Amino acid sequence: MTGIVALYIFMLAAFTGYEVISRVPVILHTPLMSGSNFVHGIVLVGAMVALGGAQTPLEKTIGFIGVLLAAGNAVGGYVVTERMLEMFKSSGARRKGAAPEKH
Amino acid sequence: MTGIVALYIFMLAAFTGYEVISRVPVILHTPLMSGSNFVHGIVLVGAMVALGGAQTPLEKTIGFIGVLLAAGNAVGGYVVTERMLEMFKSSGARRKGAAPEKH
Amino acid sequence: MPAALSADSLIQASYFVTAVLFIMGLKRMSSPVTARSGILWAGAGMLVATLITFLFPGMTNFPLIIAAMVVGGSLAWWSGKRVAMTNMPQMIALYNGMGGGGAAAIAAVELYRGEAQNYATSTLAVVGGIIGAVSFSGSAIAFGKLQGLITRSIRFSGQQILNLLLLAAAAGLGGLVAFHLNASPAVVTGFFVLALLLGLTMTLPIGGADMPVVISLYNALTGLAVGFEGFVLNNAAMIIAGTVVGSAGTLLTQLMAKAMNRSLGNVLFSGFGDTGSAAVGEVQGSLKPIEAADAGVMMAFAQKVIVVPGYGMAVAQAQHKIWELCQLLIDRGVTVRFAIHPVAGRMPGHMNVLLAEAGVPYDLIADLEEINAEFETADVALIIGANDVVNPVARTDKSSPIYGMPILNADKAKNVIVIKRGKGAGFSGIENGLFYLDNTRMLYGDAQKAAAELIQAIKAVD
Amino acid sequence: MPAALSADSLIQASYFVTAVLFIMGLKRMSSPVTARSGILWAGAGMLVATLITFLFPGMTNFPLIIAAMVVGGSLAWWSGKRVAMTNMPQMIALYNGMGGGGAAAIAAVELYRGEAQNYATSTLAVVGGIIGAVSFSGSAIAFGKLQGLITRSIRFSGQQILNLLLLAAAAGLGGLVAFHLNASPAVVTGFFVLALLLGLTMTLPIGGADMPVVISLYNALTGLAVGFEGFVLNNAAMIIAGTVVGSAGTLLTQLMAKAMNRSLGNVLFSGFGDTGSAAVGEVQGSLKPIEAADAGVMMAFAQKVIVVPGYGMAVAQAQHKIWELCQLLIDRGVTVRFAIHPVAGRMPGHMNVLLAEAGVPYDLIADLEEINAEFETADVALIIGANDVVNPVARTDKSSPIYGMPILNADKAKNVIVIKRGKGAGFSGIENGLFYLDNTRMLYGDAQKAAAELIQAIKAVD
Ligand SMILES: NC(=O)c1ccc[n+]([C@@H]2O[C@H](COP(=O)([O-])OP(=O)(O)OC[C@H]3O[C@@H](n4cnc5c(N)ncnc54)[C@H](OP(=O)(O)O)[C@@H]3O)[C@@H](O)[C@H]2O)c1
Ligand SMILES: NC(=O)c1ccc[n+]([C@@H]2O[C@H](COP(=O)([O-])OP(=O)(O)OC[C@H]3O[C@@H](n4cnc5c(N)ncnc54)[C@H](OP(=O)(O)O)[C@@H]3O)[C@@H](O)[C@H]2O)c1
Repeated sequence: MTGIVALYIFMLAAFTGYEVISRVPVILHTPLMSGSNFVHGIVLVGAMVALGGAQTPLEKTIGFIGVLLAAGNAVGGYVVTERMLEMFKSSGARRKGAAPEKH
Repeated sequence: MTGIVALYIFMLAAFTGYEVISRVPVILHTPLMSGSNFVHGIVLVGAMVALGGAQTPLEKTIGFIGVLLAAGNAVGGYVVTERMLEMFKSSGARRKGAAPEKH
Repeated sequence: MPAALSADSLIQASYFVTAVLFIMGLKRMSSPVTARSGILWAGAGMLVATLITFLFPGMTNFPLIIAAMVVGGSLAWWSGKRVAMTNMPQMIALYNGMGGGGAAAIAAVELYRGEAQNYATSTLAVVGGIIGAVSFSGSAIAFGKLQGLITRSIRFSGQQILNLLLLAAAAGLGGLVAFHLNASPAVVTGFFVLALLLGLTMTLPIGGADMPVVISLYNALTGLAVGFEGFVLNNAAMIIAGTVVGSAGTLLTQLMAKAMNRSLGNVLFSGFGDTGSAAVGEVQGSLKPIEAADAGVMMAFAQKVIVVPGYGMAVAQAQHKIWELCQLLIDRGVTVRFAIHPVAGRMPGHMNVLLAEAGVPYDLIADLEEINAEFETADVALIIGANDVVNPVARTDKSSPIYGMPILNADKAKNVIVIKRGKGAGFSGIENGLFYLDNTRMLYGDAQKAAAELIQAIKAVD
Repeated sequence: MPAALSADSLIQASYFVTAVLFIMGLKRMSSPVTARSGILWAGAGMLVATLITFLFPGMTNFPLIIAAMVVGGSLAWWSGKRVAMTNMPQMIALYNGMGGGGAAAIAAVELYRGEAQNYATSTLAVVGGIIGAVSFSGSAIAFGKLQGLITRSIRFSGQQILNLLLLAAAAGLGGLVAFHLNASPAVVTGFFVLALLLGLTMTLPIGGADMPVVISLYNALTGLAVGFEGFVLNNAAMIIAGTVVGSAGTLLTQLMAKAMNRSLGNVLFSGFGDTGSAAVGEVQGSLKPIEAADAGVMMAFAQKVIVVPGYGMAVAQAQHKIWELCQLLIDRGVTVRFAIHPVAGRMPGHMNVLLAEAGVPYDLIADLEEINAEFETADVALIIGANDVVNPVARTDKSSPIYGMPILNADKAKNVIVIKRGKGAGFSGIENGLFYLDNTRMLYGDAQKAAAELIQAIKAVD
């Protein structure tokens, strides 16, 4: 990937992230923080590749720690986000059903 | 640019465009249509490059038409968008000043 | 060649800046308060990109380039400055079509030249070319229809089949070119001719009332074509700007269709919105005229007046007089509000633009959802050159071409005063039962003149 | 090697799908109605990417990889399932820190290996490494503080200077590595040690009340670090996901700081929000207790009751009882509304989550701006374990640590009933003048118990 193309991808991804989050209601701040926390758990694939290519014991040790931490990020982030949003599901459904007159 | 990178750029640019426009009020539909019409006037730079590299009379003719049309797109798009938004400027300012209690 | 290299990085960096400015500009354009500055940002981006492109390595034909830019640019400048607000939609269509033509021209140069490209680029060139050409000829038809140059919607059975055949034939020739099977000039020419034809036959059957939606669609298509040609030329500014517009325009098209209560498929393939063929409904009752003096008294002693402006106000340029009239009423203690239908007039936001121009404050202006419940509490609904947007038939008659469109409930007001010149129908060409109701009075005349008379009448009350 | 090639395209395609799923998932998570499905989409993306990565060409050490995944994953699963809702923020901090550590580990492997990379990649590895390491140690401190493991905020003059020095030293070593001047293991180790230290010293002085904002900031930083390491590994899924989170997280951090009426700089550098050092204000007057029976009668005959829940309701898990109480009142014809302060409790949206759990309908819940004008018309404001969010000192006393935070105007209600266990202060540790007002009565007790007593009292009225 050439430098300028990398820059374009960076710029566009940044705009996308910014726009996706803009105008989010306060009540969703914590679940959304946790959800985006889960998303950067994708670092797991990088850590897998790093450990998968590790040769010296040092590299293997660091790689092992990396995969362990990254897996914790991904799994933990998913579990807590899911638990929090589970509660909003019911309230969201209720909102739709019970109070359609609210704008 | 490799195919997959091109795909990423396409995907991210599409998300960005979509998100930027979502939730736009009806009153801005026409100026926004005209504004995005102006933005694709960037085809002018492509037409310039095409004509700039044209060799045969046929290529030159098509290139000439291309630059002419593209310049019309860019300039015309700018002028009409600017004229329309000029009117919103005043109403936007008035909105801010005169009716701050409106949410 | 360090000079060429550094020119190249300069160009790349400038295109990057342009892409950012475009996105920021569009972002600002989608909010009323920052909209004006948005076009300035985008304009700055365009300027940067255009100037820097002259430095492109290996460019020749500078006189030709500059001549074409001057001719195209100054014609567009001149027409863009002159066009009346009411004619904006067709002007946008025209400029948009030019952009599509530009994209098609790029594709044509690449394809006629026929240098060895890989399959991906030649396919992108072909796809961008067909989209650009369709947008070009289609936008020309849209312009012709809205400008009144083409008054009839040509329609015959098998129309869709013809379109499909044309599309298939164009795609076939395009495939030959894209996969380097036969890229002779004859095939390339045939490909573009078919694509241009397709744009014509697709657009001709669509009625004028749907044109803004169609224009928006072609706008998105041109964006897409520009993006594809950007990939062909490896030009990042074109890729980003084109794709962003392609996607933003698609969403905008959907939003516009929704505001008219139509689906996009319905707009493209149903042939609704045609001024020619719509049925003129039968209405019972009679039109009851009123004098300006009486109408003025009625409003002067009202508690609440709701003003419903429509296309007629726009053509009469009556917005200033109307606002003068409303100010008189407000000074007398009357509550005045403006009810704006999303598709009143001939372009989305049309009425808002005109009222803003006249200086009506924002907080007096309400949109359909806000105001519809309020009509019951209004003593007078003053309809100024509006017709379809207050036609109750949209609520009841399934066979009516405007059935299902949300309308302003002016018929719920205690009294209705309608300003129009005579018995002219609205855009959809159908009769309006509202004008025949017991509590409706017709104030005949040009909207501007009628407003002036009303002003006199109200001043005479004191 | 067509096999490797096709594995590569499969991986690329899967990463593309993952990136799209992540973006769509985040999009869905930002609206209450679709939020739940959002995490499922994102989860599907993660699953696809993880599984496909096992096919990466040249991978070895599979047992190690799987062991690390099982250990890290199951610990996180277990802790994530067990953690109480009130402890969510620190748990998020912990997982986030782990992600930062993962990014730093990738950087470490690359840098220790020291294979010839170009300057751009090694610079990105270094920058991602420092950000990841800061996020790792900083998040650990944030966890410790919120979990109550670290109770004091260590603060001394020159703190900012120390941070700057650490940053400069880390950047210096990083520069040596990035520009291939000296990439010996010793330098790399020094670089990471300094970066980890910087995370500690940056986070230690920040008070617990500001921790949610800080956690959100580190969340954004981890995203950025992941994006940078993605460039190093040329891994598109990491680039996109990391950058999207980096930018979304930055915006979210700003929004959260705004909801607490703070600027980000203020949060990071001012040392506000520290439970230890906040001044305890002097307040005139006395606390007037009330019996549950009397309070119940007062509410039963009220026209309108506004309930203000706070952190105390959360720890007592009293939301179900409170809703039972409110239903009794509603049955008696009392108008009941819930007033939710944006930072009531210990995380944004805390009260909404709990009330939703208890089944309170959305239309009874109002946020600060909606409800503040209504307190004047309320007969009773029932404060349940809330303190800082109703402290009038925020309006008046410039020296107060919560000065300027918008508060709920409970003091404007005709009567105020406060449920709390005793004289305990709120999060900011300051006295609350509201409790000493003439029309305020204190109902002492655990929120759950007090609510049960009120229920009995109201039932006894009939
Ligand atoms: N906004 C958009 O985006 C858009 C775009 C395209 C089409 N449309 C369509 O346009 C229509 C808009 O509805 P509308 O109610 O605003 O307008 P309309 O239905 O077109 O009716 C306009 C009325 O104004 C009267 N009029 C014309 N010139 C006048 C003048 N100088 N002074 C006074 N009255 C005058 C005409 O009657 P007389 O001839 O008797 O005076 C006519 O009945 C809808 O059908 C909509 O779907 C909207
Ligand atoms: N929401 C966020 O994102 C967030 C994050 C971090 C910090 N904060 C900060 O936290 C504070 C939130 O304000 P708040 O009004 O919700 O809470 P608060 O100011 O922390 O006050 C909680 C009150 O509840 C009482 N309480 C504790 N346990 C109780 C129980 N079991 N039953 C009954 N009462 C009990 C305590 O008094 P007793 O001990 O006398 O019972 C205490 O005064 C703000 O300062 C905010 O800035 C918010």
